[in-house]
Amino acid sequence: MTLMNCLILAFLLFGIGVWGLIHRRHLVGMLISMELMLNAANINFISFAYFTASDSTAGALFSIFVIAVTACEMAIALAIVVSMYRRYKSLDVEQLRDLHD
Amino acid sequence: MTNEISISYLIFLMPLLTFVVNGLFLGRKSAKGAAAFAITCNGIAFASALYLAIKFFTVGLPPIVFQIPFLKFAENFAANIGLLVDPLSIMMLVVVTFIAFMVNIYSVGYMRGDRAEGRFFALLSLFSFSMLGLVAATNLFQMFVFWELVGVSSYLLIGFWYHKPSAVSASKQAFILTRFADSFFLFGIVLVSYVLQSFDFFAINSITLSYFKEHTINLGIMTVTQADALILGAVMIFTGGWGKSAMFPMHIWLPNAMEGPTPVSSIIHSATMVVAGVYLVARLFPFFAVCGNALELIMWVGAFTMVFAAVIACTQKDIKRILAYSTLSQLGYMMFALGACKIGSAVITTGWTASTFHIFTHAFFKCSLFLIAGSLIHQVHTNDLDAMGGLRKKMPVTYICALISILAISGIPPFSGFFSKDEIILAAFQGHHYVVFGLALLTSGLTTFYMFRLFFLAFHGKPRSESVAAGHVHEDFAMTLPIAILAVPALLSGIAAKGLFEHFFVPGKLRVPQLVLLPEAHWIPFVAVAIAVLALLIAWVLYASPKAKIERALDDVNRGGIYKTIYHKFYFDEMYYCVVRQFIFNGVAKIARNIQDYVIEGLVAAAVKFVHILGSLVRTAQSGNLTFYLGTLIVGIIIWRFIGNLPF
Amino acid sequence: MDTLLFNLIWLIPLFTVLVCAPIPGAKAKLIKGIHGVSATLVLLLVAYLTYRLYTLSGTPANEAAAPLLLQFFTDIPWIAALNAHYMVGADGLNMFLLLLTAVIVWAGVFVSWEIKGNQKVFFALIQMLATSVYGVFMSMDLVLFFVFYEMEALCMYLMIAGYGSGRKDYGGKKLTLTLAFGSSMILATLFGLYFESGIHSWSIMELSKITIPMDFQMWAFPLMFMGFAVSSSLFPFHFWSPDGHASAPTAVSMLAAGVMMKMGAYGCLRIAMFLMPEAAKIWLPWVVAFLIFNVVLGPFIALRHKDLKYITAYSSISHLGLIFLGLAAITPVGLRGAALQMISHGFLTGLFFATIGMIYERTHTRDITQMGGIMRKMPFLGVGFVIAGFAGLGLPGFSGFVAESTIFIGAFGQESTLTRIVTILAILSITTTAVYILQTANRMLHGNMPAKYETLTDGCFREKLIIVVLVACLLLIGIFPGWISNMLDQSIAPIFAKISAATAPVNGIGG
Amino acid sequence: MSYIPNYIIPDLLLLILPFLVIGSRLFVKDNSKIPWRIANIGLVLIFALLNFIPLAGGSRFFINNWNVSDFGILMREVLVLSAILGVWLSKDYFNHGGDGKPAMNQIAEFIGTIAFATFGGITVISACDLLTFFLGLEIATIPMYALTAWNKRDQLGSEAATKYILMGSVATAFELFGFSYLYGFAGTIRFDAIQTAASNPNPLLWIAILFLFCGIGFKLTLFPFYTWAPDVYEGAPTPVTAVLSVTSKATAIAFLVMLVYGPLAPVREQIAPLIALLAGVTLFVGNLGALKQSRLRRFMAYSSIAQAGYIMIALLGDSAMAKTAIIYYLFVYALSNYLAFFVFGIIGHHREESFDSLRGLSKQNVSLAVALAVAMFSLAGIPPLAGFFGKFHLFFSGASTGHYGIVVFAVLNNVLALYYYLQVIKSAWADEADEHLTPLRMTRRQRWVIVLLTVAVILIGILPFLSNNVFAGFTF
Repeated sequence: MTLMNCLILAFLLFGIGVWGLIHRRHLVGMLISMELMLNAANINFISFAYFTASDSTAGALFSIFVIAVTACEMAIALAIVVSMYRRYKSLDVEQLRDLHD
Repeated sequence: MTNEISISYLIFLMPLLTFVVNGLFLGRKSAKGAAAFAITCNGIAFASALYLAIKFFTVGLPPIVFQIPFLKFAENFAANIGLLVDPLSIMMLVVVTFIAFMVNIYSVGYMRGDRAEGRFFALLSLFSFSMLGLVAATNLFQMFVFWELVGVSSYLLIGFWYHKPSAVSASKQAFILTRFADSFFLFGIVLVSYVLQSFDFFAINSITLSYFKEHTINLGIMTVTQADALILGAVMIFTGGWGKSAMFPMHIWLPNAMEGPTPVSSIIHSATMVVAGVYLVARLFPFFAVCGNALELIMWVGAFTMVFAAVIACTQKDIKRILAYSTLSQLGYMMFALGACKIGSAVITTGWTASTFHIFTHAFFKCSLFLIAGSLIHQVHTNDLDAMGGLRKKMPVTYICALISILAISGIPPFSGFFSKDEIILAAFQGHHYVVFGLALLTSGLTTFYMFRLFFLAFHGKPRSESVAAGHVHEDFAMTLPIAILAVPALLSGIAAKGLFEHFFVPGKLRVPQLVLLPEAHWIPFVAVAIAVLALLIAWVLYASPKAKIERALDDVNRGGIYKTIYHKFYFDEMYYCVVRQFIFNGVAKIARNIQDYVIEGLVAAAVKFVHILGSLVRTAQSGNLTFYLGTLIVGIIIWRFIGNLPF
Repeated sequence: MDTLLFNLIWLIPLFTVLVCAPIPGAKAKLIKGIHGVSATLVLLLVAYLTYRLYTLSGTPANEAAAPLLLQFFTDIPWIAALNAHYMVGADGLNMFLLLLTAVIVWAGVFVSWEIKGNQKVFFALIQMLATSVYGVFMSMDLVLFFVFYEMEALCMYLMIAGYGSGRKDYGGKKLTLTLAFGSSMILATLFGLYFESGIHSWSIMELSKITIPMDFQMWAFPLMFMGFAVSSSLFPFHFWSPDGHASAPTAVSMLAAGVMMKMGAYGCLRIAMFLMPEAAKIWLPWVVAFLIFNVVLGPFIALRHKDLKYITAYSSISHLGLIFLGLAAITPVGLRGAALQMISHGFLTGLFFATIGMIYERTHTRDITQMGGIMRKMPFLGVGFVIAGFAGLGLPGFSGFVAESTIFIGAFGQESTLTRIVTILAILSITTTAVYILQTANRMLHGNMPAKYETLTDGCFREKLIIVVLVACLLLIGIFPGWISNMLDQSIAPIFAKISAATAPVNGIGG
Repeated sequence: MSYIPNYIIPDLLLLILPFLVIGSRLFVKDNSKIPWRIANIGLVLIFALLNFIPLAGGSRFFINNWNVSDFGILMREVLVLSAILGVWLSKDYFNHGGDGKPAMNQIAEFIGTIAFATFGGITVISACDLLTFFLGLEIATIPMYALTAWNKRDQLGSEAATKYILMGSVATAFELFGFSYLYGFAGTIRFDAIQTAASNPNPLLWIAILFLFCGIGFKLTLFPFYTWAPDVYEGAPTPVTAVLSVTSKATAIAFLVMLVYGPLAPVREQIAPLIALLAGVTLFVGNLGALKQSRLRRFMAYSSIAQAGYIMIALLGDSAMAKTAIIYYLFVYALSNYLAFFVFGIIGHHREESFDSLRGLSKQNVSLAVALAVAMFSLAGIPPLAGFFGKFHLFFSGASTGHYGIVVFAVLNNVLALYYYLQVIKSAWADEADEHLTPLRMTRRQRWVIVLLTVAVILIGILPFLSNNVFAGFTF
């Protein structure tokens, strides 16, 4: 397995995330696909760190931090989603149409 | 010499002073005071003009008495205000100041009790001031300056009774028509001064055309030699005079100007306004003489107007209109006399002298005629011959003076008109312009006819209005005095001044190129007088003889078509109205307005609309749909990848 | 000393605003008094400085001011980051424009004495407008110039929107946005001037010493010239002015038409033509084509209008066309004519709008078909209007004639075919001007008067004073044009010298 | 690590301030003013301290990972200023809600969160490697999500928050992706190392740049990543909108500046077209969107989008000029924007936040109308107000490298901008008042703040001290 494979994998993961994001209408589903995208980035870091990078610790470190940060972000996101649910009694993004021109 | 200078200043300052003082202060306070002030000032002006004239004809004066710089365009290309003296201008100065003096006196009676008597005197003085400035002009620019002032003061005076719509429209017409001519005048000035790099009369009068043959000048539509440009300039300048002296077809404003107070008409017709055109041509005579066939044009314009006006005058019933058309025809005389001075390339001087001489004599008798008409109107309260008749008994002095002036205008010796008119006809003959010569003779007959028609219908016969019959009519001293005074020059100025003119108004004295002189033709006067007498008899038979049918003569309803056409002045007013209304106002102006309102504003509106459409496009994208928003993120990456022209 | 006073010209109005700021709006009398005093003060100040300038004619204050023979020259570093300086100075050209402004502002303050609405704010805005205009004419540094130049948009809109009449928002927006459009074009080219010139200076004098690269000039000059032309309502950018004037209060119309529209022409002369002469020589012969509309069709449009302010607006458009005719014929006489016309038209249009405003206050209509014969009721205002009209149609004795004849003679000196045609047309169209002016005067002042106007009163002393002063200015220039045109000559000479020295490349487009 | 250098003190203070504020809640009872006072004192103190740090030029490192450069210091001042104003603005929303929304509570936490966001911005500025950079950005962003949803009883608020956080995290993902490629390209996360590596670029770098720009484009509301802004600005509580439009924009632009003049400096010439394009399109679209708005905060959203476009232009110039321009502009922008928001806040407390609520303002409350006019004209960039000079600096910087095309375009767009700002002024000045609008009342604090900001906006432009100080920082 080469760097290229990993990058392609990451890219595919990213693409899947994007696809899910567009395609899903359920908020939690969208959050999950967003996670996919973030982790694609992580894979990039790791693989660069493993194969090429002169300063390989940085990559690994970076990915760890990313995981942490993403966790907080998800926490907030879920909180908001919950409050959403309280208002709309559903998690369908199609309902988010009150704010528009 | 300083003495003369200060005196000559007086001539101009006095009327100006009157204008300022009366216009600003005295006018509203007391009409009497204004009148008195105006008369004194004009009297002083006349006196000093006379003094200057005597000085000039006895000891002589420098060509330019004084000159004040006005506007400098470049080194040795400046416009000055000054006083140019030669016989011509001196003669005009005297005439103008004298007439102004008379008219001012007359106005005391005529305007008595008018709302704005003070304003009237102020404007009258402004009028004479502008004319004096025009006469004294040393260069084209100064002439144009005062030319315009004459125009505006005539506008103010003709529209003096501004609550009378007819007066207002008449004044407007007068101003705009002359202004129209002036625009060409201005163009002529710009063109000529551009070629010659000077406004100065001496420079302009002493050019030789051949010198300008080689250089060319771009007139936009075509490129011509400077010589041709000068000829064009000459014609343009003449156009200014054309309009000012109300030559056909720009004549219509003059009869309509009758709406103004009669003193105004008299001063316009005799001295101040209409002769300006003739004066312009006379002043630039050598220039016109060298400029190709400019003189031909002038001659024909003059000749045609002469006949045209005379014919119309024969049918009118408004006495002021009759006089107006007579003025037109007399101006025609002067014009064509100036124009007739050319035989091939040579130039004769007779016509020039004659024309100036006629300006001189005409001023007196025409002024007095108008004043007479004025006092008639003042007594009878109408301009219409229908309501007159039998005034001989009531107004004896006026009657005599009228007779004198009418004889003068008809060219019966020894009255003043005879000499000048005779000279003019002679000029036409000497210039080998036999057609014009014939027309001139004919017109002199017509003149006699319509003047005596007026005379008989007004003074002889039985009274045709009860006010006259009832005998409310009397003579007003203030009005009769100037009439009486004016009768004297009307009678004598011919004999008196003939010598003067023949001695001084000759090339040597005028700084104009030497002109050829031709022998007199001694039989002409007799012919002219014969025709005049004949016309007089016809008039007598028709209007004054015991078996004349007055009401038939005054009837204008059941007449032949030709008579009607003439009576309605060949429907020229209507034509003008049609042109202005339909072509200018509803044509060009409307198109311009539409271009503005629809094309320009339309484009602006379209631009705004376009932006708004784009705006609403952006806003429709803001649908609130989260999926769409997320889509934009992805799309964003892709488009920036491709149009962000990153090098990969 | 004089230099200090010169700087006070634009500081006094600003200071006045600050003084009046804490005073409660209820004390309108006091506030108006202060503003009146300050306006008069500035007027006197400018008059004095004009006299001073006349006495020390033509000798530059120091070598920095030499290229334009400036007096009262001040140069202080201002914004280091932009390398902008506070640089002001006076020569004949801008001194007379300052005088004009001072007179018009003075008249404007007194004309709007009885204005409806919050007077405190209104007078403050007038003073700020005055500040901006003074600044434009004084400043010799491009940044400073532009700051003042665009400042007026702010005041204009607020005044029109807050105190105007009729479609005030529409008129105000149209005016403000169009002017902003123009000034944005100018701003864009200013940056170019700064960086392309290679000397990194905003000073007009510094920039005038070097030749701007030709390829830059070729696109920058038209942009800048048009930018300025917008505010002088050169076709096709004139559309803002009729609506703007119509909806503006009297004082604003006076300032806009009398002074603001001159700022554009001034900029064209002082900046566009002076700094980019090569391109000017190439482009200006083509600019003339637009003038056919301004000069020839403008009067005709005025002929078709019934609203006094529209008529006056179109007459302004045609008169400003003449200014550009003078500029576009790149001859010393033409340029001087243009300058003269700027000043003369300022006074006469000020008089026009002042009388119109006063009449409107009484009749409550500007439609001339509704009026008639009111000369009988208000002779003084009527005479004022007629005088303005005569000055407008170029009657000798008033400033208009001097300016126009100078422009005609100057423009005829330009050889190019297009200019010749337009000049001839312009000369011939003095008739049209006469037609619409007389028609307006007759319809409004003469003839029969409707009964409802029986109660009208003539101008009060304040109004009479304004009219008298403006007429006096018109007459002064009209009768003694010699001294003013000499002073203008001195200040135009260097500009023309620079332009005539410029040699346009033969391959460029040109007429 | 024996001593603490003084230039780090403000940062430390700012770091502990939120804990102080929130902690104080434990000892005082509800609706007491203490936390708010503490926050004020703290922030003002920090602002004052920042002004004492001399702009020596160059940058100072703290445990060689915390870079306090001149740009950093000035940027800190901007952020703290914005925080102060935001805190002042938010005070009223805890007494009674605006725009028909219920009042908010837990002011202490609210302020604390704002302070956190500010600290995030500071982290971004002081970063010297990608990791700190990323963390800073996240610290700056995540509190914003929370703030947007602060008003739990407001449906629109939570909708806005949802949209914001979903799109925000996607943008974060992009950014992270970009970072990862950048790391892959340079093999290190240190800026200086990346900079040296960037002098011989390869596709990896370009992809990284693309992703980075798109990620930050979201926060900076560049086209087409701006779509969240109008909705979020409208849904969020007014003070949050204000903070969003200033703090998070400032953070984002600081991020870009760090990037463009730091690691990517060698390839600045190549990415200039991209920047110009982004700027042009963004400001055009922002202006177009604002044209026909009727709700004030939505309108402000579009206007801030356009402003972002204008700011981008400065990035075309070289370092000193661009930094001067951006810092100066951010100051001006913060002041004008907050002035506008204060006015809108006062309106919104008594009326619905729409253009119609402004009708006849000049008749009822002149000072407010003047303040509004000043704010709008300043945002529109009309001299002599500060906004003009800000824009002037931006264009100056853009033109200095000969990008006249974009400058001309931007300048012409100013006319468009002026149009819609005039719409606001029109409804305040030209429209007649309709009587059934509830009258306006101002607390003394509000009046003082408005007067202060108005004067500042008028003077900062004309008096050169600010721009000169800023400029001094970059010309050594």
